[in-house]
Amino acid sequence: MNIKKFNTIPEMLPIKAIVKETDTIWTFVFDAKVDGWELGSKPGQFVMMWIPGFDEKPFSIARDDGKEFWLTIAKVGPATEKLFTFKVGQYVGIRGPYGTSYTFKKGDHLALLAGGYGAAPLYNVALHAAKLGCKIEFIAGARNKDLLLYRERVKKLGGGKMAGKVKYHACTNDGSEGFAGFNTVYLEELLKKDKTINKILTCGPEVMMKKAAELGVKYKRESQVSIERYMKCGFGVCGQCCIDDTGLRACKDGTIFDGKTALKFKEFGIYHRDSVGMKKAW
Amino acid sequence: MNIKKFNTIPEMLPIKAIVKETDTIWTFVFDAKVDGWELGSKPGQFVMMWIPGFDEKPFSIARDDGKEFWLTIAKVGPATEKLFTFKVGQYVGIRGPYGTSYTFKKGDHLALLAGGYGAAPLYNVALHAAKLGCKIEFIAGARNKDLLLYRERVKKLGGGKMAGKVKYHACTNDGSEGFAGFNTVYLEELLKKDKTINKILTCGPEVMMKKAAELGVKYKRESQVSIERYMKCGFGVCGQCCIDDTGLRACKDGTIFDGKTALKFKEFGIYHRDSVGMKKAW
Amino acid sequence: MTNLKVKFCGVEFKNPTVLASGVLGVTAASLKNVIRNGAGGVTTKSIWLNGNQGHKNPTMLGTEHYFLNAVGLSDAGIEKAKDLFTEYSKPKRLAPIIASVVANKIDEFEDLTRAIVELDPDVIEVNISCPNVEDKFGIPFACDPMQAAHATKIARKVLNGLKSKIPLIVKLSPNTPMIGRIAMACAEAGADGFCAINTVGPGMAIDLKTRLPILANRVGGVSGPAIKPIAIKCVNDVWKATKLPIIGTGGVMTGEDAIEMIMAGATLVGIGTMVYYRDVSGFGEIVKEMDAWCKKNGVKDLKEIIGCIK
Amino acid sequence: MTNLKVKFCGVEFKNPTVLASGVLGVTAASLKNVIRNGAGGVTTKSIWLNGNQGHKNPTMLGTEHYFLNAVGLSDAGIEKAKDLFTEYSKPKRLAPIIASVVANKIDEFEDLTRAIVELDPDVIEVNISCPNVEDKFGIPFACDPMQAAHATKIARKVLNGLKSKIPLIVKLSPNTPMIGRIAMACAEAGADGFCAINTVGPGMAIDLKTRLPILANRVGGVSGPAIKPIAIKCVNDVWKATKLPIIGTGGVMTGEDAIEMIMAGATLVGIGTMVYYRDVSGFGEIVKEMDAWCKKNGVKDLKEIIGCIK
Ligand SMILES: Cc1cc2nc3c(=O)[nH]c(=O)nc-3n(C[C@H](O)[C@H](O)[C@H](O)COP(=O)(O)OP(=O)(O)OC[C@H]3O[C@@H](n4cnc5c(N)ncnc54)[C@H](O)[C@@H]3O)c2cc1C
Ligand SMILES: Cc1cc2nc3c(=O)[nH]c(=O)nc-3n(C[C@H](O)[C@H](O)[C@H](O)COP(=O)(O)OP(=O)(O)OC[C@H]3O[C@@H](n4cnc5c(N)ncnc54)[C@H](O)[C@@H]3O)c2cc1C
Ligand SMILES: Cc1cc2nc3c(=O)[nH]c(=O)nc-3n(C[C@H](O)[C@H](O)[C@H](O)COP(=O)(O)O)c2cc1C
Ligand SMILES: Cc1cc2nc3c(=O)[nH]c(=O)nc-3n(C[C@H](O)[C@H](O)[C@H](O)COP(=O)(O)O)c2cc1C
Ligand code: FES
Ligand code: FES
Repeated sequence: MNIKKFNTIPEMLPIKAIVKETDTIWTFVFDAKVDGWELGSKPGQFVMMWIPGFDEKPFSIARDDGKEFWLTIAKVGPATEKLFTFKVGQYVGIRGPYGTSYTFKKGDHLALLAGGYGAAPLYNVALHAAKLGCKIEFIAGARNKDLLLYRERVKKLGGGKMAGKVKYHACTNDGSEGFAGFNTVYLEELLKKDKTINKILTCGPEVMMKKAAELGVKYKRESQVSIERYMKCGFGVCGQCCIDDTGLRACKDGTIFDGKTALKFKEFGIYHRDSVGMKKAW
Repeated sequence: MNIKKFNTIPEMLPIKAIVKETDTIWTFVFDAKVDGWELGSKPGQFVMMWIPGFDEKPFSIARDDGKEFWLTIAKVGPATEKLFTFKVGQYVGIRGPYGTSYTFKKGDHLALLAGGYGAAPLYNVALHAAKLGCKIEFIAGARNKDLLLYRERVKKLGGGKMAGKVKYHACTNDGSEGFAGFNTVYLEELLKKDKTINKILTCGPEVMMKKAAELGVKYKRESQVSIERYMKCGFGVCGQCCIDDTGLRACKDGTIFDGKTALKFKEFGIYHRDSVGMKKAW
Repeated sequence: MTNLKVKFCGVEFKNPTVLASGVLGVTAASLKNVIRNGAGGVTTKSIWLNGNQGHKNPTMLGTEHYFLNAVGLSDAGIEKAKDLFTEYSKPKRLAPIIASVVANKIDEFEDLTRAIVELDPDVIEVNISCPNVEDKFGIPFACDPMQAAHATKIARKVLNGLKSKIPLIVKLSPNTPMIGRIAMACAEAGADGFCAINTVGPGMAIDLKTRLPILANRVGGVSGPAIKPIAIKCVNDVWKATKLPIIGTGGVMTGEDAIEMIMAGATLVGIGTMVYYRDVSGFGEIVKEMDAWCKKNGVKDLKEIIGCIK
Repeated sequence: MTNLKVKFCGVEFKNPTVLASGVLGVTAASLKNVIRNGAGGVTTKSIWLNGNQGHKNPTMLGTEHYFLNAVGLSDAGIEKAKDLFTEYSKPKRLAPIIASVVANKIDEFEDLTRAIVELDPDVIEVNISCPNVEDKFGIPFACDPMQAAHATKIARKVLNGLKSKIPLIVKLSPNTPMIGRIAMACAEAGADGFCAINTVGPGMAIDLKTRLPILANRVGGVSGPAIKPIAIKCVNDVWKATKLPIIGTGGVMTGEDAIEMIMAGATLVGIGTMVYYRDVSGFGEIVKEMDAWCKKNGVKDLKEIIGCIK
């Protein structure tokens, strides 16, 4: 019996640095390895972050290089507002990593389709896939240029040794940078043009991911989506995050699902549930 | 953390065979290895035997060859009387092994001084020491010939390859076999005669063991004694078996102690305690 | 294959394992998934008449020894429950479903029972024993024979009035020195059986760094391996006191644990926190382990060993 | 080195670890050995006026999660206790000794307290809460505020009558939903402090082969890692209810557990079952672990953190 496996008491970590991506989106940096504890995550996994004395919420891992890990967080409500009052050096509790991960291997040509803060976990994918020498099309979508998260970091990945292998494609609704329009439209064009793209890995609004999974089917490419649901435990016990009609748990059987599997989920792209289990349309 | 180590729930074992040594002393035979459980004892250790629904008592291991283990038990009171109604195939609970063990090594010339059922655990010593090629003087004491336990088994150890290396010396109070008199008197003679005997390992009445330890000091030989006390837990928690003045536990810090150490124990050979902790003279 | 089928208050279960209330019990799809993984039956998360927000996170934590939870009985109320039962019964029920019901005023059990009967659960389980709602009712209902009996009587009356044959069971708390007496009082008040036990304690875990209790609710009920001996003892007390059928619940992690629970007096075996330690596939594995034990020990029908300890 | 010295009801302990009653507490030599291994103080096995046989074996069993015991408070009575105190005090006491006393009729506490005062213990601990003696007094004394207060009052009266300054503490049971209320009642009746908690449950473990409870007494109190969260919660309840000094006891295995207990409200930390998991040398190790934690976290004196949780 692996005892550590059964310890889900938050590991208290001081915030090492805070990087302000925008006014309302900050990246919190932590050591990935401290005395007797190591995050050891795979791309696509998430952690539960305890904001001591206040609440505890799930956040995707935006980078884990074994030394540091990052969480890129949007201020959207009470818990994140509280977190945004925290300073470097203050402690939060981290447990995890939880959930399944994106899978990719040497030789893959990946389309990473990011919407909103989905760019963060996909950056983590790009980071690890680039190390394997994968070719990467990073297709980011946002309302406007200022909301294109992780643009510079992804572009930097494409420098040096990886020159030409990691490409950043911006898509903005208002055309303020790159392609003007939905990134799914752009993705379809790319899939048509470039038959070597073999996997679509996507994270972002569910309607976008659903479209991406459908494109995967249409153009016969594998796709992987990240299904986020209201979570309490994060480790598959409470049943809060179960997906209709399969009853699979977003937190443990997901969040990363094969796109084809996800398309069979009755609620995928249609509804989710709140903290008491009531259905809510996306 | 070794989880098995913390499991002290009795292992239920069927009695494999019963060998009647005398009317009131029987040897109970068990498999030493069953599905998921193994005794794995060292000579001198003991087990707690649960007589289901009745009581649970400590008994020394008379043989453990990795396949079988034996307990040689005298019928002396309620628990042992109950046990003597058990038939082959009936289950008892065994936990252990507990306690320290006799130590000996290749090249040793051992005097094994046995009184009463002390012959049983010392037979186990002889068995293992013979495998190492030790020279062994097995000095058994009893009131009369019929009470000389393990005589034949010890003699058998001295046959074949070990011819001449394992010697059995009987001592009886009534002279019905071997030396007429206390085995400690016989031991002293032997120690005087044979300077190659380097260790005295003894088990039996405490007054006998005390004498043996004193002989060890007198003739400058190492001695090891087995101090038995009233036991409840057997694993060092309840404090029932603690020895004055050190507070060492017979069940965990012993039962096997260096003779010199034991001679410093205020109560050694003088008193012990009953089940509620009252002192009783030996 | 041993006969692992059991009848509990007249309801047949294909095997004695039942998902305990509050674990994987939010949606019908989740309950069905538990059945597909091998459980003989399921219990809903406790249902309120009008819903209840529950506590903030952290609501749960685990160590190798125990699990603490203070979910706080979050639930959306009877309308969501209707939806759940409809979905669960489509196209037909794969296994019996037990409706766990909860209220914070005893009288509320009247309307709640009435509403629940319409959903036609196979069994109704009155949860009088959640330690998370401590002062409101955790103590009074569950640890006072009078109050426990009162809650039972209200539900019984509604069922009788509606001529409903749905079995009524009461979920008991271990946090009283007289669980046997409480069970007897409930039996007299009309309980057909029991579920025992709910979580133990509650307990508290403190974060040394921030000097704060980790659970947002400060305290939470203890479940998992730590509570098995307490559950076994309570089930045996309730069995001896009433001889009514029991869903023996608390700390069951293996097939042998389940057998032990049955020997103590359980007819069904409730399993919750096991999911934390073995995942949901553990249900099917436990059933296999029970079967293997029965074969090895010559038990042909589990009925032979219910409450068999001497 | 941090200042690990603590004063408990006016008695100074060189560190806050105290051997809990019933473990390694039969003889003076054993208690001294525990002190030599690093404990700051010791508690005797519970002492009866006239002795008590206790239960047959098996009286104890352990798993990686919990320990069950039903020793049944075996003891030879006050004469043996006299011998123990004489021996323990020779040539002088190495550390404070707490006399745990027990009776099965409340009135017996009068003669017992009188007899114990003569032995001059550093603290008297009235054990009203052993679950092994269930119907006789396990339930009434320990789980009923009136009875608990009554026992306290009897001992208080004797001490006052003898003008004794020996602190009087009461050992509380966790097997009640109102430990805070019971503590308050005892405080009003004259308790100077508390020891919390005694064992949880009791629990039962069944041998599947023979279909018998393993413990000869059928049931036994639960201790060890399993009960830590319950102990932490109870200590915090007692602390909030009375603000009197507490020996926080239950499931302490490490220095961090001890710190957690202190943060919950304990002044001293009682340690029993740890001996099963770490052996008697664990006392010294725990003290070192506490010291290391204090250094790392800038705690200069343990007083700073008693009951410090928000
Ligand atoms: C697997 C996963 C990964 C996530 N990764 C990120 C990330 O990297 N960055 C980021 O900014 N956000 C992420 N989120 C969303 C994040 O958890 C919520 O934004 C946060 O919980 C909001 O809490 P609040 O109190 O600030 O806002 P609230 O006002 O409480 O909620 C705002 C919205 O956040 C969502 N939400 C709230 N609580 C939860 C919860 N317990 N579980 C899931 N969703 C919740 C709901 O959709 C809600 O409508 C992720 C969510 C999940 C499930
Ligand atoms: C380490 C150890 C090894 C032992 N090995 C053997 C052995 O190999 N063969 C053998 O026949 N006997 C052995 N004994 C003694 C054996 O435990 C007792 O004979 C047995 O417990 C008697 O129980 P009873 O109910 O039959 O008799 P009782 O009438 O209860 O007791 C008879 C005598 O046995 C001793 N005794 C009783 N209970 C205990 C106890 N719990 N712990 C220790 N001594 C007890 C006492 O001296 C008592 O006076 C050993 C004892 C110890 C401590
Ligand atoms: C996360 C969680 C939530 C629970 N919620 C409920 C609940 O809503 N209603 C209820 O009666 N019991 C609830 N319980 C108690 C369980 O049903 C069960 O009685 C208890 O956990 C002991 O069993 P176990 O050790 O198998 O988990 C909950 C337990 C857990 C772990
Ligand atoms: C073997 C054993 C014997 C005990 N005997 C007593 C006793 O005589 N009197 C008493 O007040 N508590 C007794 N206890 C309870 C302990 O003092 C302590 O309160 C309890 O075990 C919880 O602490 P722990 O987890 O550190 O053991 C006993 C506990 C054990 C394990
Ligand atoms: S969040 Fe609890 S099961 Fe997924
Ligand atoms: S028998 Fe319990 S300590 Fe030795």
